[in-house]
Amino acid sequence: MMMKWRGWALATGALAISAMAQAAPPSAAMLSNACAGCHGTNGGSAGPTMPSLAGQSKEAIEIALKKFKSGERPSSIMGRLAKGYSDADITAMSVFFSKQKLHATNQPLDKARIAKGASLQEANCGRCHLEDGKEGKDDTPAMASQWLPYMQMQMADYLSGKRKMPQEMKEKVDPMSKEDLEALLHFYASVK
Amino acid sequence: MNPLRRTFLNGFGAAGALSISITTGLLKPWEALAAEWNKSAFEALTMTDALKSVGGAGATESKDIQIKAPDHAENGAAVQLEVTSKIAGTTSLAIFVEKNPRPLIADCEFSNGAEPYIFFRTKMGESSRIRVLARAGGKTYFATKEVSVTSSGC
Amino acid sequence: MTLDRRSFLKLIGAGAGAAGLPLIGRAAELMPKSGKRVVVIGGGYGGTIAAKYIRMADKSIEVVMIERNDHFVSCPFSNLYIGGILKDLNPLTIKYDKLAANHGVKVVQAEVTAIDAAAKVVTTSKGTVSYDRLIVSPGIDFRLDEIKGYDTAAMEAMPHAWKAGPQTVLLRKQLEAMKDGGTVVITVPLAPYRCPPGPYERACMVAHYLKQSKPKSKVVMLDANPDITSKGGLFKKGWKDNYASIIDYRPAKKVTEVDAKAMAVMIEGIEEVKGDVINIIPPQRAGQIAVAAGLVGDDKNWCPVNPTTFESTKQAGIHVIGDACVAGAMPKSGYSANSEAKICATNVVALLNGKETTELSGINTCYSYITDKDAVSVAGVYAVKEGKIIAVPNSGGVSPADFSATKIEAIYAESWLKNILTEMST
Amino acid sequence: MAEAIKIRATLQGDVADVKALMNHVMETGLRQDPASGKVVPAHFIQQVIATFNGKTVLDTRWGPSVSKNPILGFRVKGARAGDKVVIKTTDNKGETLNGEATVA
Repeated sequence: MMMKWRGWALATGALAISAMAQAAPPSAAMLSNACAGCHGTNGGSAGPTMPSLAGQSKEAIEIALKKFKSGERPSSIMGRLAKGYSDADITAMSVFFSKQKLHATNQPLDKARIAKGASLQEANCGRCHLEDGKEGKDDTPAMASQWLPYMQMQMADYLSGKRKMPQEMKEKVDPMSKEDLEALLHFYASVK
Repeated sequence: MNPLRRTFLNGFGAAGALSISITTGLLKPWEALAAEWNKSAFEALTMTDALKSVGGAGATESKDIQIKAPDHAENGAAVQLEVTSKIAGTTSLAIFVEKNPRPLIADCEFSNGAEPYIFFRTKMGESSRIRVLARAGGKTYFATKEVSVTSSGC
Repeated sequence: MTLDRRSFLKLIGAGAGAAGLPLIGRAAELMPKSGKRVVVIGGGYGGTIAAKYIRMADKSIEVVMIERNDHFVSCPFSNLYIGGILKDLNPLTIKYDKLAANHGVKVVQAEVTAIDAAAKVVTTSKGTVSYDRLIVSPGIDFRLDEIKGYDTAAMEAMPHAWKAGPQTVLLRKQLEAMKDGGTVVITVPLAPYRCPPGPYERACMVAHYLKQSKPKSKVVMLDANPDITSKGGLFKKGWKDNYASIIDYRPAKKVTEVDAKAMAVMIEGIEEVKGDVINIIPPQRAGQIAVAAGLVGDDKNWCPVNPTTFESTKQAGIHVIGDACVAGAMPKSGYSANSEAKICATNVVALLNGKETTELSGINTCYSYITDKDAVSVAGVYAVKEGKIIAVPNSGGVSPADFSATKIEAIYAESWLKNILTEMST
Repeated sequence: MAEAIKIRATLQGDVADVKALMNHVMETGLRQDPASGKVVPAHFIQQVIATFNGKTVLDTRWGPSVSKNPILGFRVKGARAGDKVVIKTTDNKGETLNGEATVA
């Protein structure tokens, strides 16, 4: 058996020594489970202002966490938490959540807006938000079935400049009305 | 003020000058007190220095000094201490927390029927030994007790 | 050790003679065990999650969760009910039916009366249940001997409301019945106690209610601690901005005695403070069953555990999580209990399967409301270093001191509650 | 200014058991203010003198480690009901606190 000797000198009880000597470093599941209190079991959120992480791409989560850690992306507590993890930890968590099934939400949505959003998506956003938002190009997050209130809060941050929009997104978003954007978000939220 | 106390608190020498200052009006009463408050003892950073400053370096260990304190204090902000000396003729008690940044916590002189007993609460920065020094009949005695402090963070 | 016959009889409670022996035996076995079984005591923030995550990790392990109530009421957010922001406790209440159905956790509603660590048997009011590993998540009980006069009768006059449920409702009713111009006294024990920022959030919520409905009233807070235990700067600002004329905070004031008839508390048995509504938050320790089972440490109050597996250092095969355990830097909070439960579950599964255990990685997040629309938070990431659970350096911390995020944090806090209760109940 | 010292003196046989409660910050001078990052200046009681009917029974000197809002207990033999207890404290800034009670 492989033994890890760190902590040996300071451990006191026999139990503590034996268990520590055998413990493997935190696994992806160990790291990720801790997030589930706020993001739901396996990253499927039940709270409308906290995003589901389940089924997001590894790249999307990884970039988001790194930007939280550096402060580039505004946050309330995510910045404080992300600073507690190494880049390797972040990658491990990103892989863990990317392997989960996309979380289906049930939320009250406006039918007319969904229809309008569907047509706008096709023409404007489809090049990056692939498959009706079920997938994303590179680090583009999956939008399908995401919580509407969460997406509205993020859009507000984009529009106020707090969160920086990627150039391609900015070109599409700038000409759109608030009503258009709202319709788009209803559409994404409706995709199962 | 009794001469033993002088030795205990200040070492020799300071007393005379102090009373002159008061009578000549050079010092206001509280300044006199500040001067009398044993600065070198209370500000000593090590147990050895603090002990020396109160003349307790050569004390004998005694089971007749009782220290009532928790074995395990959950919170170092207020650790309850109750100290009693059963040594006949005890006139003063000095209390130390050995690992505090300033080990000397209190020293107390009893007179006119006061029993050599004191009850108060002290801050403890970490687990430490409590040391109590008693003075009786011109001799010094000591006792110690270990108190572990487990402070939890949030 | 050998026992002579007489001491043996005395030990098992037999009186007259050996004739009584066969009848005495232990209570009937409630559910015979076939394969590997984990028993979880307590269906709160820790117990539900431990039960669920063991089943998620290994369906071959049978999990029996024993809880005395058929439902659970969350302490987090119960201050909002006391402040009149929540109209009832329904949003804070969970049941266990979905946890049982979705994950095959066997939920037994019974009172645990004893734990036999050597025989690996738990005795409940309904019969015995044997286990291979036991997880104890009993929450807290009160050290009533440290407040003279605070007995079960006094609790009706001066509620603690520190276990959510009828006591929470009682405190709210007393506030509603109080005349304008009255004084509400809230007493805080020396740390450690369940939910470090909880008493100060409660002061905010009570003051919020008084400000709206009984503006001539006051809150006197008698805190045994020398200063606010958690989020100190934020609470001080919150009080100054919103409740400067209402909250009178008095630190280092330890209440040692109460007089329920006179509606008075005594500080150190010397200084009397009277109130129209008095909320006594008593000193605490691990839940009674943990004390009875010999799981508490030298301090006689809290349960020391291995920082990887949360296995008791007092009794092999028994793990302690949540408020009852000593988890180093992880505070006694609902989210910590949730995080500890998962760490414990992962390692209990490993131990039962003879696999390598995994080192801890934990989180705490905790929101406190200042007003109905403002909340502040504290967050932390935890790891093990040199055998101790520590906060990862340069991470975690509290909300911005300028209150620039309080509105948005109040919004996030609601989702926090929704998610954590959903995790426990589905 | 903090309120006066609160005292309770109870007779047990011929011994008066005295407990006193004082309002004082007992600032060590070693603590950093978390908001400003500056060291909070020392402010603590240095001397407590207790008298029974005018005679000094206890003269105690304190360092800054005595807990905030201190409690002090002591015992005086040969006391009688009605004896007047006076306690006076002086801190490192020269500020004083006073309290008195009657043995009961």
